[in-house]
Amino acid sequence: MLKTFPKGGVHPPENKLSADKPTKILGIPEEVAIPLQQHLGAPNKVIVDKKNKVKVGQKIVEASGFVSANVHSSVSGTVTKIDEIIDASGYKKPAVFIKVEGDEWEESIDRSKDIIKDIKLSGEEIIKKAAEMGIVGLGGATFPTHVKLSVPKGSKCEFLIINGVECEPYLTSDHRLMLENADELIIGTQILMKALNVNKAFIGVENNKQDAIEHLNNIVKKYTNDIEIVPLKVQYPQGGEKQLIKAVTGREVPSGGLPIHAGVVVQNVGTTFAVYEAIQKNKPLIERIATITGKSVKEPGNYWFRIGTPVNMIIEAAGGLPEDTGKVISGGPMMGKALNSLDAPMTKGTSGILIMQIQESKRGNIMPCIRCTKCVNVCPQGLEPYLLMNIAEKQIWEMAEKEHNMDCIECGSCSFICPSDRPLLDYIRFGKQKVAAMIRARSSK
Amino acid sequence: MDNLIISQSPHLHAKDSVKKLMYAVIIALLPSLVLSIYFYGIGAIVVTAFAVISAVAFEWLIVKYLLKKEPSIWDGSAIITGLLLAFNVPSNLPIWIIIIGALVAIGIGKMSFGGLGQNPFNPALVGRVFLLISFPVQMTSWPLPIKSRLINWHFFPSDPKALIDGYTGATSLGIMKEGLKNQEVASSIMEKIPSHMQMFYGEMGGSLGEISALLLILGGLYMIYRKVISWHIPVSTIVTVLLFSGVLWLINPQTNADPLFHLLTGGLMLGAIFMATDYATSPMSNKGKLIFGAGIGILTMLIRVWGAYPEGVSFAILIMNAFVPLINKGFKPKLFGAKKSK
Amino acid sequence: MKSSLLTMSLSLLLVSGVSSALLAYVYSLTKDPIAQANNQKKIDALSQVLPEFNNEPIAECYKIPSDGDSLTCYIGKKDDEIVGIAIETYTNIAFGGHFSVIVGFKPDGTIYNTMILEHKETPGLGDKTDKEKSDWSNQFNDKDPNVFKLKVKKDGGDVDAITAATISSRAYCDAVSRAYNSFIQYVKPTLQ
Amino acid sequence: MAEYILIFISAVLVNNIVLAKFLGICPFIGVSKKTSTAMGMSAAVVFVIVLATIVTWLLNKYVLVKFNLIFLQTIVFILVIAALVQMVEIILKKVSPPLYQALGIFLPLITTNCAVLGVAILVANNKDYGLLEGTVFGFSTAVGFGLALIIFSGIREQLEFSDIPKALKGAPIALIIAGILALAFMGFAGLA
Amino acid sequence: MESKSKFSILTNGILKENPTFIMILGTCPTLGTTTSAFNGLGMGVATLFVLVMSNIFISLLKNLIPDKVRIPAYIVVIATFVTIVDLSMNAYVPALYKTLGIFIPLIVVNCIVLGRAEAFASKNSVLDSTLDGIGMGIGFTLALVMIGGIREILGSGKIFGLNLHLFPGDGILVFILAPGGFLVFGYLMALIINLNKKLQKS
Amino acid sequence: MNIIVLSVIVLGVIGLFSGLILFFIAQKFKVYEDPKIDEVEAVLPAANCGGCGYAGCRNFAEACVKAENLDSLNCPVGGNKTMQKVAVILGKTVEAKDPQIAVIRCNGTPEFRKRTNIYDGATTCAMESALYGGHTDCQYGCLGHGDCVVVCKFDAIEMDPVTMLPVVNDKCTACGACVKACPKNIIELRPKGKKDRRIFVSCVNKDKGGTAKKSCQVACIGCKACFNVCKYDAITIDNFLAYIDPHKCKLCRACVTVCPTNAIWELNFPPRKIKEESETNKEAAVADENKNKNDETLQ
Amino acid sequence: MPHYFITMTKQDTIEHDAVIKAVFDDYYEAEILQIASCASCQLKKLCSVSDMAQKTIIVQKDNQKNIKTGDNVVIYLAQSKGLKAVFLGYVLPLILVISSLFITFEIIKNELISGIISIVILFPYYLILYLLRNKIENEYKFFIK
Ligand SMILES: Cc1cc2nc3c(=O)[nH]c(=O)nc-3n(C[C@H](O)[C@H](O)[C@H](O)COP(=O)(O)O)c2cc1C
Ligand SMILES: Cc1cc2nc3c(=O)[nH]c(=O)nc-3n(C[C@H](O)[C@H](O)[C@H](O)COP(=O)(O)O)c2cc1C
Ligand SMILES: Cc1cc2nc3c(=O)[nH]c(=O)nc-3n(C[C@H](O)[C@H](O)[C@H](O)COP(=O)(O)O)c2cc1C
Ligand SMILES: Cc1cc2nc3c(=O)[nH]c(=O)nc-3n(C[C@H](O)[C@H](O)[C@H](O)CO)c2cc1C
Ligand code: SF4
Ligand code: SF4
Ligand code: SF4
Ligand code: SF4
Ligand code: FES
Repeated sequence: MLKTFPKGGVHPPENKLSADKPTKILGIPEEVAIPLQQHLGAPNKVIVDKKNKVKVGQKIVEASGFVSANVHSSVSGTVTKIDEIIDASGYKKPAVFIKVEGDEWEESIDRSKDIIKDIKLSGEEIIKKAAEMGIVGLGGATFPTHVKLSVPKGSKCEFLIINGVECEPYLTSDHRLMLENADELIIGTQILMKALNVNKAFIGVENNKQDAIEHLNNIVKKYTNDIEIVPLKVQYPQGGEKQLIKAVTGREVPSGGLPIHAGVVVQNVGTTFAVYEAIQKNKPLIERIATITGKSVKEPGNYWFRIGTPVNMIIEAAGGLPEDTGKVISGGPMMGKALNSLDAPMTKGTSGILIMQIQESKRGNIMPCIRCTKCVNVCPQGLEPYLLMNIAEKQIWEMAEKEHNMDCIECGSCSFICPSDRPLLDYIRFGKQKVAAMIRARSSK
Repeated sequence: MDNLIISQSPHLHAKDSVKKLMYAVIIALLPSLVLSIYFYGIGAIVVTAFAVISAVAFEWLIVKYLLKKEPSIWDGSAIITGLLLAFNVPSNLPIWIIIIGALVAIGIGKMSFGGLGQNPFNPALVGRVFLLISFPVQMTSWPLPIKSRLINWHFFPSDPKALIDGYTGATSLGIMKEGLKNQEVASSIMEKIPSHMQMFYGEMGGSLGEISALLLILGGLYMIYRKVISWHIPVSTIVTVLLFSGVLWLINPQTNADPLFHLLTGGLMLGAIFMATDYATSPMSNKGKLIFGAGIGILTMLIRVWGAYPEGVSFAILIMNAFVPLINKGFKPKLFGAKKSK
Repeated sequence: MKSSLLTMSLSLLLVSGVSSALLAYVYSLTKDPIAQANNQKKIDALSQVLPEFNNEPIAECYKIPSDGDSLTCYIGKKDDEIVGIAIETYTNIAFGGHFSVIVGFKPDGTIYNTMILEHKETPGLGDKTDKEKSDWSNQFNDKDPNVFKLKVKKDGGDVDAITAATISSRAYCDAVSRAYNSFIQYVKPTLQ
Repeated sequence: MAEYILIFISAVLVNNIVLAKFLGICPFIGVSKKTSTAMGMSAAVVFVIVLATIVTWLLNKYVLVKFNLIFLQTIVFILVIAALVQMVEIILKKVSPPLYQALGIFLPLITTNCAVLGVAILVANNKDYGLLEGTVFGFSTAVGFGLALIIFSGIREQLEFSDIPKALKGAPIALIIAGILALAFMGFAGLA
Repeated sequence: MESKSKFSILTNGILKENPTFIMILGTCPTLGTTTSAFNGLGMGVATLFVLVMSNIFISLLKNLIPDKVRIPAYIVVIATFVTIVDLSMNAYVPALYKTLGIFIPLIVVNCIVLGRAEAFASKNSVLDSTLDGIGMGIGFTLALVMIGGIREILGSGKIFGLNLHLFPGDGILVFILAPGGFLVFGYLMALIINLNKKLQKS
Repeated sequence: MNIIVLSVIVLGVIGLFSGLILFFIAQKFKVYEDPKIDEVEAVLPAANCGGCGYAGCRNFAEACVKAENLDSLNCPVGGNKTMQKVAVILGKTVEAKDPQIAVIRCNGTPEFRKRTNIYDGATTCAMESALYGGHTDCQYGCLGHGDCVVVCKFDAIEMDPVTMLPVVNDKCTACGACVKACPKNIIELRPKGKKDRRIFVSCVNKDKGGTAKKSCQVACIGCKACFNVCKYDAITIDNFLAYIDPHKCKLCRACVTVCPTNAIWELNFPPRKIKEESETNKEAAVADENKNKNDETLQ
Repeated sequence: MPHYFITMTKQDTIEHDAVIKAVFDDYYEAEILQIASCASCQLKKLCSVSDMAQKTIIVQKDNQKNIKTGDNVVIYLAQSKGLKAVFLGYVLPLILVISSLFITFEIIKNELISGIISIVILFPYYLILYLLRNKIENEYKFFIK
């Protein structure tokens, strides 16, 4: 029996169309728009001005607090303006616009392909450097990595889990990374272990990536015995960190708590790779892999792209926007955000661009809840989504809180499964916003 | 493509729909219907047809003219209600009674609460119990199963007695209850009623859809396979009845029917598999479902053994329906990461 | 009016005093009619189940034993000759548990008439045992329980049960035979 | 003992005060949608009904019947019950103000209409009931009331989220649910 | 309080503030005594009598009774009339008395009676109070007769004992049993509330 | 013993006893409820809408009775008339407040504000706005699902099926429910104005002029034309958005015509006379004239 | 702010709507609002014979909230406490009454006396409650939600 989490979950069709497409490098656009804020946390301040010249890797936006991350220029050229652009959030957000001129890198960055195995820095230095290099979680939430690595007093981290699950249908960027950069990944893991001061790490990989599991197993042997590759049952949302922790270690993150409360830190493989490059190669987080995929996409593939590249570009690289496009999604089909503008810049959090056909992307008519309990059964968090939606419709927020709506991880399993096509998660999110506001108001009183 | 579609995640959707689920239930019910036509003849067809047609028609009329909304009757739920109502009545029920039943089931049992999924009580059972109490004579004279007989069915029986003599008789449960009340010994009563095997495949008198445990179980397995229902409610109901009657039987096999008899007779299988599992009126968590099933089992046996009615499944389910909100409150699914109870 | 303890007590006393006096008065007015009304039903019943009589059976009633319990027995006389004996009997096996029946016997032991006094049977079903609802109970008339078996046909007797109300029918038979047993044992001998 | 169990089953399930006897319907319909409150109220009702039953039974037998004043039953009972309930309140308040406060939110006394007086009269006038049977009956009836109340509060809580037709919202749907519940409870017929 | 015409006082209770359907008072007798139109009528009239008499007397006594013992005094007055009804019905209409059973003494706690005493009779003239009592009583009676009538027709195919031969058998039994009472009352109430709303709008 | 005497004694004793208990308790527990509360409640509209800031009309009545003066209390539904009645009952004075009405500050009909994508989610404004800026390029504009319509207890807002914008009618009581409901903060309560006449900027777009104009042809682009033309300092411009202070505005209508995007609305004014002859030229002329005058006065 | 920052304090409570009647130095006095159907009833003040008392409740002061007289608030009590109150207030005395009735009747076989005893037994019960009042005092505190 493969390991998995105990309750709930769904199995949407995997459609990993680009799994066997080696990563390519996407060209550099003429102009990039680098949003000031590409992480979960406090807002940032810009440290460049209009008309300034910048190099690749130069810091252009500075973190304004601990839970915040630096942003570096991904191209070289001239800052044209600091203006608003619609990003994946669907709202206009401030961004630094840079006109590309050449490809001139900061000298400190080691651009060679050599693999550097020695970890020279101490744990604290690693964390500091990760912060400096603007590393944030690439698994989705873009939470500043240095914060996660700074284990708060009173808690102890016992395990590191590297999240190579990639349970989202369609997406393959983590898969390709594990195949193509396994060495760096293992070293990155060791770096993280050092930073966290743990001596056991797991790399969780879903069983549909047999090649990656084998490859990693082979590579890891060369380095250490402290890193274990854990094959996991194919079950969405295996990659959700609470589920992953439960599946790998059997521990449960307490309701309302953080992974660290279970003695675990989870990092995505992309993050781990970025940490490797930051620590060993001095390279800030300026590029990452994204999958461009979709049933009608001519050439699905995986591309390294520079942060700030407009979505249009990667679509062009894959053969252009198909005729029957209904939705363009940043991320996977289960958790990604539908884009309302193809000019939106791709950011640190963009793990893929999914182009869905019209008929695939239209939602069904909302029918009344028939109380079939399917949503209850698939909720990995043990919630009652039908009830949370009802409560949100009636706007009884106290009750929503009592029914633990804040525990929802927004995996979307419930909306996926509902035979009545109820927009459960839409309402639950709405409720979460309201309850969060309520709780905030309460605690600030 | 100028205008992108925007909506919140998830952007994928499972292929299930209410319609598909409902039609799966209908498919699961069909074998029993066929068998009942075989044993009860044209009456079974007529009663079923009228039940289904009038249930659907009433739903359409009520939605259109009373609630003034767009009717969406083809979700199939009204068809199930009609079918199950028909399954719960004798096959010789006069048309006008079955039409009243459908009106009550749909009008009172379902639409008064806002329609699909909102009703706290099982509509078909509301209709059935309403009829049972209103027309006890017609509702308790069951035709005997006669292989491939055809026309035995009266449109407007002027004299209800005509229904009883000759080709109608009491159900096995009725005979058993009557007999035990008259201090007869269970084993000797068993001789007057169909054998366990006959009961299992369905050659016995009773409501038109309840007779064949075999086909009902098959239907249930099909629904479990199609993930229409989960096993919890049927299994816990059946196991509870088995335990309850088993204990009684072990205490005194002379004054109590054997457990298998209780399983195979009456509407137990139909109720446990098709009616207790009705989504709208059963609990949401698996724990709750087990308790719900156990409650149905216990109440059924209480009524069968000590009550006035020979059969209690309908009542038991309706009563447990009333407890569902409380069960839902008391037995929630386990919250991920819930603190260990102190 | 201003409230003080005095006015309050006074007015309360006054109100209750007046009303109780009024009630007592009304009570004394209605006392007899009520008693009569309560008897009336029985008198009506007696005149139904007994041949014509001209005594006052209620005044002359007495108790006879029956299985550790007792039944009330009324003697109907016409010009001092016993024309019939009514026995108020009951059953506990009815659908609604208990009901009471009055059975009138001719001195020779044949049933003259029967009538249900009080019952809790289901309207439309068991209540057909009631004379007002159906003439089902007339089948007992002029039957001699010695030959006419007081059991429903299903149980091997001679009584036609009410459709789908065998329980009530059986209970009725039970009540009647209870009366008959006591009649044979305790009343009949005294008639000779 | 068996006798008391029968009374209990009969009063709770078979002849449920609300669903079969039609008493105490106002509070039943108007009751809170919160199950926890319904539970508290039920406890209050049980207590009040038992007290009232005992007191009125004693008064009835040792004053009213003794002095042949049955006709004062209604008036005496209502006054005594009202006073009694208030007395419990006031004693509680004096004895333990915080407890009194905590109970305050269960609004016990709103339920003292029909049900309490009805049970008192039923018990007092039932010739078969002694004090003990009467008390058990009162207790069981109140438990039946509580059961109905709690079931009902649950259903109403759930119905908050249903899309009840506008015309039926409020009291009408409550009555309809009560009707279906009564239908379901008819299944208990014959249990006791 | 605005002064109202005598006519409006009288008609107030019949629809606009119908005690049964609009104010939802006295539900127990409404359900318990309406197995037939005649029983409903009987109960209605009994209540009407108590209402009118207690309204008259309380209106008369309103200046005599100290405010603080008002409620107990009213109860005594009302209970007196209830007992009078009880006794007289027992004496003169014993059959009806038997079917109405416990609901006669329970008129005492019927909110309509005490409610009108407190809300209307204790503040208004004797004439107005009488009219109010009559109006409310008629409203209550009409409601009971309606419910009773419907239940009788549906339940036994009769109205006031007259067989209408609607059904091949006896009728839809449920309606003369407890569940039918709830159902008829529920649906009828919905109907009347809506009618009332429409009337008030127009 | 005579039954009458007996019953008088028994009932007298019991009646007195229980009556006194009841009295005693009534006295102990009696909460004094000012009868004025009832009176006040009677004159209130009984809408229980909460527009006054209290849970219901009765709570408001209680507050009125308790309050020392009525200045801070207002029932928007009943308006001055009702408050006057309340004041009379309570023997207090109340100052007349300007009656208010809700106005919709969005002008962007589909004709002027092109849809740029198709929203396929739960049809409430609150939820669409939680997802993204909106189905047009204007992030500020009305989403048109009518959250405001739903919350209005007075049927005072309807959704215009053509413009897809809500329209407020004169049933509006200024209860403010819609203001709270609108996630885009489009609705504002403004004084009703003399003869029901009002002038306001029907736009809340804070984008720069160009961006605003691109996303919606009738957006306020912050061009200051109105600011310049207003003689009464009623107009302020912040974040490229003009706002007309209703208390300073004298309803001269000067600004309306100068607005290049027609973002300023005038309601319930008689039609302009000049307009009938020829349109834009004259209007422009008038505007110019005004502008000139304004310049002069400024200098 | 993401929700991780928010500490959750959840507890099952019994809640009730109330209006603040008065504010004192260290507590409020709140009046319970009658349940919905009663609150809207015109006859609520006289509805049932005995139910005239409005309940006034002492609520713990919460200095962080700015609460004034006339505010509508939700007050709450921990559910376990509420059920305990029900137990002390109704269930325990009920058990006492019924058991003393049965026991005394078993012993003396006299309905009048055992009936009276069963009622009278409440007085010592309440006396005990009275003696324990300080213990009970601290448990039943209402808070503002
Ligand atoms: C439903 C759900 C599914 C997720 N799936 C994945 C996944 O497949 N792969 C992944 O790396 N992170 C996934 N995540 C994010 C992880 O929970 C977690 O945030 C991440 O692994 C932390 O690493 P990071 O900080 O390096 O991004 C998922 C999160 C949720 C809520
Ligand atoms: C205030 C705060 C503190 C956090 N502290 C830790 C931490 O100490 N250890 C940790 O592993 N993750 C920590 N996280 C990160 C989250 O648990 C989570 O990994 C991150 O938000 C990404 O989640 P996702 O990608 O699953 O959605 C913290 C997050 C926040 C908001
Ligand atoms: C609502 C209802 C009420 C019933 N009431 C009675 C009754 O009063 N008396 C009776 O004998 N049977 C009554 N029965 C019928 C019995 O349950 C049972 O069917 C019958 O006694 C035995 O059937 P049989 O007479 O056809 O042999 C009632 C049935 C129902 C459904
Ligand atoms: C598994 C299953 C069982 C059902 N059982 C019933 C039933 O017993 N009675 C009924 O009226 N409808 C039944 N339905 C149909 C439908 O759910 C029912 O009409 C709803 O109660 C209407 O809200 C069933 C549907 C499903 C999927
Ligand atoms: S409620 Fe939240 S956690 Fe549960 S299935 Fe739905 S989205 Fe996932
Ligand atoms: S899956 Fe959909 S229909 Fe089923 S219970 Fe959940 S919300 Fe209701
Ligand atoms: S339009 Fe707005 S302010 Fe006016 S009444 Fe409606 S909700 Fe209240
Ligand atoms: S005004 Fe606001 S609430 Fe009303 S429809 Fe527009 S966006 Fe929605
Ligand atoms: S009449 Fe209101 S409770 Fe009975």
